Order: sequence, then structure tokens, then C-alpha cells
Amino acid sequence: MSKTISENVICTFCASGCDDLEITHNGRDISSARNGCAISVSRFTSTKQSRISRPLLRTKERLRETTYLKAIDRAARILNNARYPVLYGWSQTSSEAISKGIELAELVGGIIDNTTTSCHGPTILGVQDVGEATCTLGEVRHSADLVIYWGCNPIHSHPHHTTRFTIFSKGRFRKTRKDRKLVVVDVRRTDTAKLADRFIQIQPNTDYELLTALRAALKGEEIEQDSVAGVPLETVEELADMMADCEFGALFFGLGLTMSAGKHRNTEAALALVRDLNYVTKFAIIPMRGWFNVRGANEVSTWQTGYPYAVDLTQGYPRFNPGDTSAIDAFTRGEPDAALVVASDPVSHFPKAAARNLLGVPIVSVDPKRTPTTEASEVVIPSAIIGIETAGTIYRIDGVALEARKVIHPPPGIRSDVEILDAIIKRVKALRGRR
Amino acid sequence: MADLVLAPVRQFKIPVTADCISPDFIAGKSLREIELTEIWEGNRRVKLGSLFKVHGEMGSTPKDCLIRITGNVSSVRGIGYRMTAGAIEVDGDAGMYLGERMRGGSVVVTGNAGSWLGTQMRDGRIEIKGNAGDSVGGSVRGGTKGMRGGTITIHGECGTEAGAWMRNGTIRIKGNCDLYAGIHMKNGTIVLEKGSAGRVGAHMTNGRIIVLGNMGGVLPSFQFEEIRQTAKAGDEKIPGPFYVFSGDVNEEGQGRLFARVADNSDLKWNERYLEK
Amino acid sequence: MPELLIRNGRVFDPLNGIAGEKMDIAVRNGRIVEKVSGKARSLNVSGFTVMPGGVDIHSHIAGSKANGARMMRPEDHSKDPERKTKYTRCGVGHTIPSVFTTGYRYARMGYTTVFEPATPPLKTRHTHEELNDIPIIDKGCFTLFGNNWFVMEYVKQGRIEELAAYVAWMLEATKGYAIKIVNPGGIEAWRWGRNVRGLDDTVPNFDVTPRQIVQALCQVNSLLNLPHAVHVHPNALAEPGNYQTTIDTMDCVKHVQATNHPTIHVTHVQFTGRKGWSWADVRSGAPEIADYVNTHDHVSIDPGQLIFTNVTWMTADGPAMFALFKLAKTKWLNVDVESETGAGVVCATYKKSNYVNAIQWGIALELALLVKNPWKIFLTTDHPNGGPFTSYPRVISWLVSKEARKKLLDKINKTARRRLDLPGIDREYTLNEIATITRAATAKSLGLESKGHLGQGADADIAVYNIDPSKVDLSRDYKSVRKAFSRAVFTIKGGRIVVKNGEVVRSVQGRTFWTKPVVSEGAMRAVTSDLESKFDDYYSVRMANYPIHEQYLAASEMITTKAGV
Amino acid sequence: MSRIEVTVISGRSLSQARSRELGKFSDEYARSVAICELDPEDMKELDSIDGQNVRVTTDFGEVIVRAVTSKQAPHRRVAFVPYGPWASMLFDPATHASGMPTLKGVKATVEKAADAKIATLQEITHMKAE
Repeated sequence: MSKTISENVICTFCASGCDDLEITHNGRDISSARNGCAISVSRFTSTKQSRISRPLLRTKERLRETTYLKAIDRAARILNNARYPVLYGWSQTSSEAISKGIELAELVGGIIDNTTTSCHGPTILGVQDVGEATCTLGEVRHSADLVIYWGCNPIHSHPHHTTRFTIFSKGRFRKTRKDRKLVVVDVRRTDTAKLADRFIQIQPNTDYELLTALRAALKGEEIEQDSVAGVPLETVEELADMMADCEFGALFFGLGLTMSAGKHRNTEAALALVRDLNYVTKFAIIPMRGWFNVRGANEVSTWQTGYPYAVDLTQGYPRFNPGDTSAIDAFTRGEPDAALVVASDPVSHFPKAAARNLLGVPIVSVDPKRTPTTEASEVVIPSAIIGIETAGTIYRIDGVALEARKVIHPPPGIRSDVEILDAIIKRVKALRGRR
Repeated sequence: MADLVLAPVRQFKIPVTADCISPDFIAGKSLREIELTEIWEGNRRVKLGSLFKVHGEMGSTPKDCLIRITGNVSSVRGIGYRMTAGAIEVDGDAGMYLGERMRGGSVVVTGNAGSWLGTQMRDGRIEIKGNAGDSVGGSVRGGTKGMRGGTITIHGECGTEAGAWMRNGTIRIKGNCDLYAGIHMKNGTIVLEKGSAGRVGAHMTNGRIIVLGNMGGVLPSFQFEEIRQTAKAGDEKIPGPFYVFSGDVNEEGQGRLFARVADNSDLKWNERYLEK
Repeated sequence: MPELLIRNGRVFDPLNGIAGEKMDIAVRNGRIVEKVSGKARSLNVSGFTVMPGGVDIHSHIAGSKANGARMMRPEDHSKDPERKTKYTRCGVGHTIPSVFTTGYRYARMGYTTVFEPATPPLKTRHTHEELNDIPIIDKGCFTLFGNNWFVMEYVKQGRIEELAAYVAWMLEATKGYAIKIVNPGGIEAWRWGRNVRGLDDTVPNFDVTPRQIVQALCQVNSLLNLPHAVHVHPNALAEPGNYQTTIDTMDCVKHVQATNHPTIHVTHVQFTGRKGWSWADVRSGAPEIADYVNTHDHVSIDPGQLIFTNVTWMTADGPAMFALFKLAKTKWLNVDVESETGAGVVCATYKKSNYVNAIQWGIALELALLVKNPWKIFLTTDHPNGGPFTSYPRVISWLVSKEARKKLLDKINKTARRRLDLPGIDREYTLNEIATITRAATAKSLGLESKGHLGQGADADIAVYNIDPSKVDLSRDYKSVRKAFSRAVFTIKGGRIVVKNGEVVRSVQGRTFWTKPVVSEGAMRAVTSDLESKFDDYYSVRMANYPIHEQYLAASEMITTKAGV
Repeated sequence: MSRIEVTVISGRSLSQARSRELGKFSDEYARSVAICELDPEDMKELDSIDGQNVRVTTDFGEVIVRAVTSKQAPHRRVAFVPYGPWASMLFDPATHASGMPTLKGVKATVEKAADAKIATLQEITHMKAE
């Protein structure tokens, strides 16, 4: 087959939404990927690695190959019989598939939770208390003369972030590195910190204290402690002044805030700090969302149910209360009796106590590739890779929706998440005697 | 007072939502009616009688009703929802949302209680002999209305955010308390008899928090005021002396933290601000 | 699709001059026809009022800021859950309902077409995702242009024809329906935490004025023959004394050559119709504005009626929202969208006892009652800014009944009551006028030829209300009027019965209307090459990934116009 | 010293993300994820060398991983274990009513365990199931 180059391809790894990739392929295989970061290249050139080629069903303790029809039937029966099923994952699939997932959750009466729950869920809880002053990434590129990375390491997690949107990008009002200051706050001197004009190293679990002190300093309140979070008071005040004196500031933060002591209160403090800064200058805050459509999972879930994640539909209407209706809490307490996992690997990533209870229930997994979760499943349904083998809508970090496209064909016979979920929905309806 | 006894027929694994377990709902009903009341077990509607053995009798008004639950109901949510009078006793552990929006009467649990105990409570009394979860006396997600009155006493340990968005009433915790007691507190009193993991009173605008153990440090948004010999909690005068802080200055708050001097040597540095 | 015959109703069809006559309406294949066969299903609606399905011209129901507000306000949802039924999906109310609930609640009120009035172009794919998911109703969205870099640069250079071609390109790229302007130039100033002060303040870095932006886009509207007027939210929103800016904004385009419809629609005037110098002496500017509207044919307005309740403010007007946040001190969401626009969301509660709130409530009602011609003013609450759209029946009761107004007037802030003209206004709307401001006039203003009337060929979107005009005294029985408009006896959408006795009995997929102005190939080529040269500099998205394909719309309804460029 | 007290954090790394695309069961994945990055000074104190196995223990579990001298130092007394099956053995499932377990900032000890074997993914799953 002849070689084709697809241009302006949208990367489906992290949520930066790089949309300038050039992919060389023959319709079946990708031979090279240009313009992307190292992770992106790895993603596009490794589509055939570790693939699941056929649906699998567990019989006599072993996963054996089966047909889509039988796998979907078994999946539908497991979910239909469950009294407290959890439908989890959703950050590495399309918005169209997420929409089907919510329909299925409503139909079977389950909890639908996405991986936000263990990434920026606390950020959303913070927003629910104070709001959020934010902007799209292009605004930062055009306007920001102060960029802060706090508890995140984009050189590793979002490798093109600095070149496309912040210090190394070219905007309308800020042209070069010299036009911008970079401050990094972290517990390690990360590779991002090495680029900083100012690196502020703090002790683990003290982000909250530092954020609180910055808010107080900004208000001109006297801080009575000599140091906060291991940072001398002069430095705290200097940083507060730097933030207040910039023309347009942008604070990017990562899981350093959401996963350490304080969680949603850390993010609340950061959101409140940036809100307060807008009384004296212009400032925006943007969480560094991870997976390419984790934001989409929040958006779809919110417009359909009112709530961004951890939505309990067991009683026929949406309820939301992370800690109660969130997947990890439910599994830690041992409540669910079945799980559907779409494009995620909770067996690997859940803390041990939650993973143990997950392993105790029948799991239906939908994934292109083998993972510890697919290995532990009752039913495994292989799927096409979004943005490479099938198209779909995805949401960037800043909520800009993009239409990720199909570049090559999926392996023979492999179906998309949308098709698979739709088939499960139809089968559940049939089992319930409804059209 | 008439006793109604509910005995769980087994250990529930799947969450049960039974906000009908309250004196207001059962008052004047027959045992049969109670047994036939539908509640949620996971995604199924089931009869209360299929999960609980029901016996005893009902009073004709809520205030004449005592509900005794014998056994572990840690998976049962919403017990005592909106109750206005009467009493509930749980001999065992109780689940989440116990006493949510409670307006009167009393709830006593001999074991532990789950999170969101006494959410948006307005009046009445809750006593937990064991430990309690997170967000005791708090608000619903995104809301700003916590507990508005009544008293909650926890004999054991307590999770994070006790008294979040609290507007009035009293919370007393006898065991250790996790982070953020009294966060966003607007008024009322919290007494931590043992100690706290810290960040007490974050975002508070008013009210008082009295800590008899170690407070876990003080946030930079609080200012040291003075040393006081006693702290008032309602009618009670608690002997100190106490370091007194005011804040949260980030919220232009007028709240007060009382940290007992004897247990907070890590706050001794504040004494340098005392006028000689 | 079965044929339908809706028999013996009292029909209000202002576009066809029918005001309460007893007649039958025949429906075949989703359209209204002269007659149907004997096999048609017959609905006897004797003693009921029949109107075309409601058409809402301005309601924030979809897109990134509505969803941002939903995400921020779980406390708003948890008090108003909607259970799933045999026919409907579950969801939540209240001020910003989830999408399924939005469609159902509109349909239950007899509304069948709703326009989302402000979509940031870069985020419009999101808007369409939500519009696709809103069941039953037809819809569309207005694309924001008032702070767009390309627009401001073309205006500065005086290149009106290129600007027209650019607007045509953008409407097609975003599948938008009309030109929307929000605080022209002010949102660009908000980039630096500032705002523009009025029509003649210069936009930082762009050297153009709001006046020039409004005038140019109105000229473009005319050049492109767009179906709707330019839909404008003026500068100085919510500021005391802003009524003059509103009148100046209308007046600055009176000489723009009109097409067959008004040049400019000024929206939610309650927020921009304020006299006075400070919050303490805010007065109603409604009489002056109504006077202007009454004497000029190039304008139409909608009041954005305030309801005393908990609301969510949302607008593209970032600086105005921040100013209001500083007063409300609740939660504040701000989202600036690169090179284009912004958005702000704040939660608030309107109180009867609050002087300013009471004045706002009065301004909106005064406007509705003082503008004489019902074809120039449309019913809105600027959902959810003035109140949720589910309050329309209540607003209708105020319009048809002086008694209903008086009852509430007695409860509002006394100073406000004294300072309003409202107590002295006796006008009461007729049912025909209500039909005008809720469907006929809005459909006409939008240029939707198949909507807002019951003539042959119209879409069979029909609402039947439990009001017998021959028996009911609207003024006295305003409570039953309110109840009737809350729960339609029947709502028929595209020839199918979707609501029966106020409950949804069927869900259908509504269409999305958008406009494609056909400009000359040369003009399009020129603007495309201009865009190509600047796109990567202005956006963080490639030009190739920017346009929304027609297949993206679940049910696309393209309106083409013949442009003069 | 053969053991040190640290605060352990998990997080993303470039090689973790790249190798994930090759497959969770690939050697590359295990090589880049079953590690613990330590500050050079802490390495010295622990008397460990690059590539030697260590045992990381918290209140919630323990795991054997390969010690690696951090290139993103200094971070005294902070140990970094990339997200993944091995890291997840160490963290607190309590979410404090947030839905989010504590995946950063947990007290731990790191001790030399040169002869201990790094568990395979299958073994990790088995350990979790117990």
C-alpha cells in the first residue's frame, strides 16, 4: 500500500491537544510521527503493541477467545443483574462514548465515575466552593508575563506545554522567553524547575500553608510566622509582590495540590488566591489535566447529569457526593457488585484496599490493549484507539473541544467504544424486555 | 415513649438508603405499614421488612417514638433524615448522612458513624460513642449552609472538616480530629478536647474553636491576640490558659481560635508578640 | 408519521391575523396543511387555546459557560432532581438544568424552538454537542463577534467587505445563526483587567471604538442579508446610568441600510436600562428606552425579566461579571477565550426587599408595558440571568394582569415602588399579544419562516393550553393563566405529540438552525488567505481543526442567504 | 544506614508515559515504573547504589522497587515513585470525603533490599487480591 501523510492530526495522549502532528502511514500501519513530543511519537508508532485481538470471556478461570456477540451478551447480563455496578474510566475515550456510558449507567442503575476522581476531582470540588478565574491556553500565550507551575512537571507530563503555550511560545503581546518570568513551586527540583527564573522548594504537604500565606501577603496582612512551608517569609512576600505586579499572570497547577494533604482545600486555596489577584491585576488559573479527554468526561457528564464525575444513578436520578458516590470510596468500602471499566486500568492504579474489592467483583473491560485490569476481567472487549483508529470529540485542558480523527484502520474486526457500548445498551434493553 | 425495634436481618454489603427511619415517618403507622415501606438497596426497591425484623410499637406523634436499631447498619444511609422529635438509638455502627437536616429530638450511636453526620442540622442532639467520619455538621456540596443549631458530640475520633460552613450550634469532639475543623465556619462553637491534625478554622468568618490538645499549628492567616485564662463554650467556662488567635484574615474573619497553652508548646513563639 | 387534526381550539396565530377564532389545524408529515384524510388522528381541544410552538430568542441553555456554571453549582441541582421515566432521561433543574431536562421543561411549557444567544467561536463545538443532546426543541446559537481580533482589525482598516466575508466564513465554521455582540471592545480590555467606558472609548491595542465595531457589524449584517438583526448586549452592563449608552448604541446604527427586518436587537435591557448615578439612586430608564423604541423601526428589544429567586448570572461580558461578583461575593467563574471573547458566571439571589433588585424587576415590566408594538419586544428572562426560563408563565401572568403585578408591587422595596412608573401603568396584554411576544414576533425577528405561525407549510409545532378565551378573565384569573402556560395540554413538535397534560410522552431529536451566507468566490478566497496567514499567530488551534463540519450537527438545518459581497 | 525515613510521592514521568504505550506488560514499562527516585544524598545515606533494589514501606503496604539516583534533585527525604501498579501498593485509600486517595505525601521508610525480587505485574495483582 502506498504511503500517505496525514497533517494536522490531533494527539490523543495528554490533554494539551497538540493538533499539528504529521503522521506517515499506509492506512494500516504508522511508520512515523512528526511534530509530537516523545510520548506522542511512542503512542502513534506503538499502536500494534500489546493489542487484544479478540473479545475474551473467562471460563474455568481462564480468558478464552470469543465473539463480540457473546462477549456483549455476557457484559449486558453482568451489568443488568448487578445491584450496585460502577462504570469507571472514560478519560481515554471520546465524548460520544462517554455519552453512551452515561446512558448505560442510567439504564442499569449504576455509579458512573471517571478518572477525574483520582486526578483533578479535588480541583472541581474547589471550584464548587470558590469558582475559577481561567482562560484558554492561547490567552496565556498572547498575554502572560508571569507563568507559575505549581506542583506539576510539564516537561514530563505535558512536554509541549512550555513551547506551545507558555515561556517558549510566541504570542501577540509576549514574543520571547525574555518577555516572561517563570516561577516553579515544587517539592523536587524538577526538570521544569530547572527552567525557572525562580524556583521555590517547599516541604511536602505544605502547599496549603504557602497558598494561605500568599493570600494574606497579597491583602497586606502581617504574617507572624518567620517561615511558611519551609520558605522564608521574605520570599513569600516577594512572590506575592511578583504576582500582584505582573500584567497578566497564569498559574498552572498539578496533582501536587490535589493528591497531597488537603486535596480539594489546596485547590480551593489556589483558586481563591487567583481570584483575589484579579482585584489588583489580571490572573488566570489552569489545572494541568492529564488524559486527553478527562475534561471531556467532566463536560459530558455535567451537561447530561448536572455533575462532572462520581455520579450515582442507582436511584433513577443523579446524585453527586465524592467520598460517597466516588469509585475508589465505594470500592474501598466493598459496596459494588460489578464493574465496567472503559479505557482505564484501576487494578493497577487504585490503592490496594480499593483494588482488592474491585478484584472481588466481575469486571467487564473495554480497552485496546492488555492491562492488569483486562487480565483480571470476566469479559474483555477490545476496542479501537481514539484519535488514531476511530474519530471522536475530545476536550483540551482548557475546555476547547477538538474532533480527533481517524488516521488508520483499526485491526481487522475491532470495533469502536461507541459501537461496543451501544451494543451493550441494546442488549440490556432486550434483556429487560424493552425495545 | 413507645419503642420500635429494627433488627437488620444480615450484614448489608450494598448501600441501603432508608431516610424513612425517623420518628416523623413512623409515628402513627402500623408495623405492617413500616414493613411494607419501600427503601433502596443499591438500585432496587425493597421492602423495609425484607431487610429488618420489625417489632415493638409506634407512638402516635414523633415525640413519642423511640426507634432502636440493634445491629450494624453502617451501610444504611439517611437514618433520622429531617426528624423533628423523638429518639433514635443505634446499637452498633451507623451509615452516612445520619441525622441530615435534623430539626429536633435525639440520635445516639454506640458504635461509629459515617461521614456527613448531621449535615445541615438545625436543632436536636446527636451523640456518637465511637468515631465519626468526615464533614460532621457540614453542608451539601457547593452549598454554604452548614449546621445551624443543636449539638453533636463525638466521643471517639473525627474525620476532616468537622463543622464545615457551620452557622450555629455546638460540636464537641473528645478524640483526635483530622484536618480543617471549622473550615468556612460562620458561627457557633467547636470544642476539640484532644487535638487536631491542623489547619483549624481555615476560611472561618466567625465563631469559636477551642482546642484542649495540640492544635497542629496555626495557619498564617490567623493573628495572635492574647493569652486568656478561660474560654467560654456556651454556658461552660473551660479553664486554660489559652493562646487566642483571630481570623481568618483572608476572609476578613472575626473568628477566634483558643489553643490551650499547655498542649501547644509549638505555638510558644507567639508569646514574643505579647506586650510586656 | 400519522396525520393529525386538532379540532375546535381557539387559535391565536398573530402572523396570519388569527386572534382566538375557533378553527381546526391539520397536520401531515410534520407540517401544517390545508386538510388531512379521514384517517387522521383527531384531537378535540374544544375550550382550549391553540398557539404555534413557543420560540425563545435568548436563553443560555448550552455551551461552555452554561456547563461551567453547572459544574460550579451542585447545590443548585441537588434541590431539583428529575427522575427518569418511561419516556425521559433523568437529570437536574434548577437555574441551569442539565440538557435533557432543559428540552423537556421547554416542551412542557409549549416551547419548541430556543436560541442560545452567545457562543464563543473557539468553543462552539462544545455548544453544538450540547445542542445536539437537548431533546425535542429546535435550536441554534449566535456567534460572538464583538471582541474578535480579525473583526477589530478589519474595522480599523475600514475593510467592510472583507469583514463581511470573514463573518460569513465564521458563521459557516461555527454553524452559527446570527451575529452576537457583547460589550464591544470591553472584553478585549478585560484581558488587562480593564473595561471600556462607553461607545467612544478606544479598545486597548486595537485603536477602534465600540461604536465602530457595532456600526461595522450592522453593515455586515445587511450586506450578508442575515435572517436576524445584530443581537447586541451593549457596553456598561449593570452600571447605574447605562440607559444612555443603550440608547446611543441603538441610535448609532439608525442609518445603516436595513434589510427587511430591524438592524439591531438589544437584549436583556433590564440590565442596561438604568438611570441614576450610583447604586443608591438607580432609577428606571425604561420610559426613555421605550420612547426610543416606539419611535424607531430599526430596533427591537427584549427585557430579560427579573424574578425574585436564586439565579445564576452568565454572560460573555467578563468585566461586568467581575464587577457584579465584587458586590455578590459568591462564586465567580471567568473564562477568557483567546482572540475572541470571554465569559463570566456568578451565583446570586434577587430579593424583593433589595432596592436595586426591585428597580430591575420594575424596569423589565415597564419596558414590556411601555413599548406599544408587541412585534418589537419579546418575552425573555435572559435565562438564567433574570430568572430561569421556567418562570415565563409567571411573567405572562404579570403582563396580562395588573392585579398580579400589584400583588407583588405591594411586597417589594418601598423606595423602589415609589420611584417606579409601574404602579401607574394600566396596560394588560391580550392573549394575542402574548402569542406575539412569545412566538410570532420572535420567529419573525429570527427570520424563521416556518416557525411562529400555523399557516400552511409551517412546521407543525403547536402548543395547546388550558385556557378558554371565551370564558376566562385573564386579569382576574391570572393564576390559572400561569398554571396553563406552565403545563401545556398538548405540545406537538414536528407533527408528533411530545407532551400531554404537562408531561413528556415522547422524545424526538430537534434540528439545529445555522446560516450560510453565500459570498462571492473571490471574496471568500481573499479572506481565507488572510486567515491562513494569521491563524497560527492568533490561535492555539490549527485552522484545519477549527471549523465544525455539518455532519457534527445531529440534525442540521442550513439557511442560506445571498450576500452582497 | 540501611534504612531512611522519607515522604513518598507518586507522579508522572516521561519514560513512564512512553513505555506505557508499548504496553503495561512490556519490560520497558516495569523498568521505568518499578523504581524509586531518591536524592543523591539520601542514596549515600542509605548506602545504596543506582539500580539496587529497595523496599518501600508505608502504613498501607510495601513494595520492592529499584532505587534510582534522582536527576530532579535536590529533594532530601522525598522519594518519588512513578504512578503505576507498584506505587499504588503504598498509598492511603482514605479520600477524606473528596473521592481522591492520598497518592502524594505519605510517610514511608526505604530500606536496602538488594536481594529481594521486584514483583511482576501478575504478582502485584495477586498481592492486591489478598
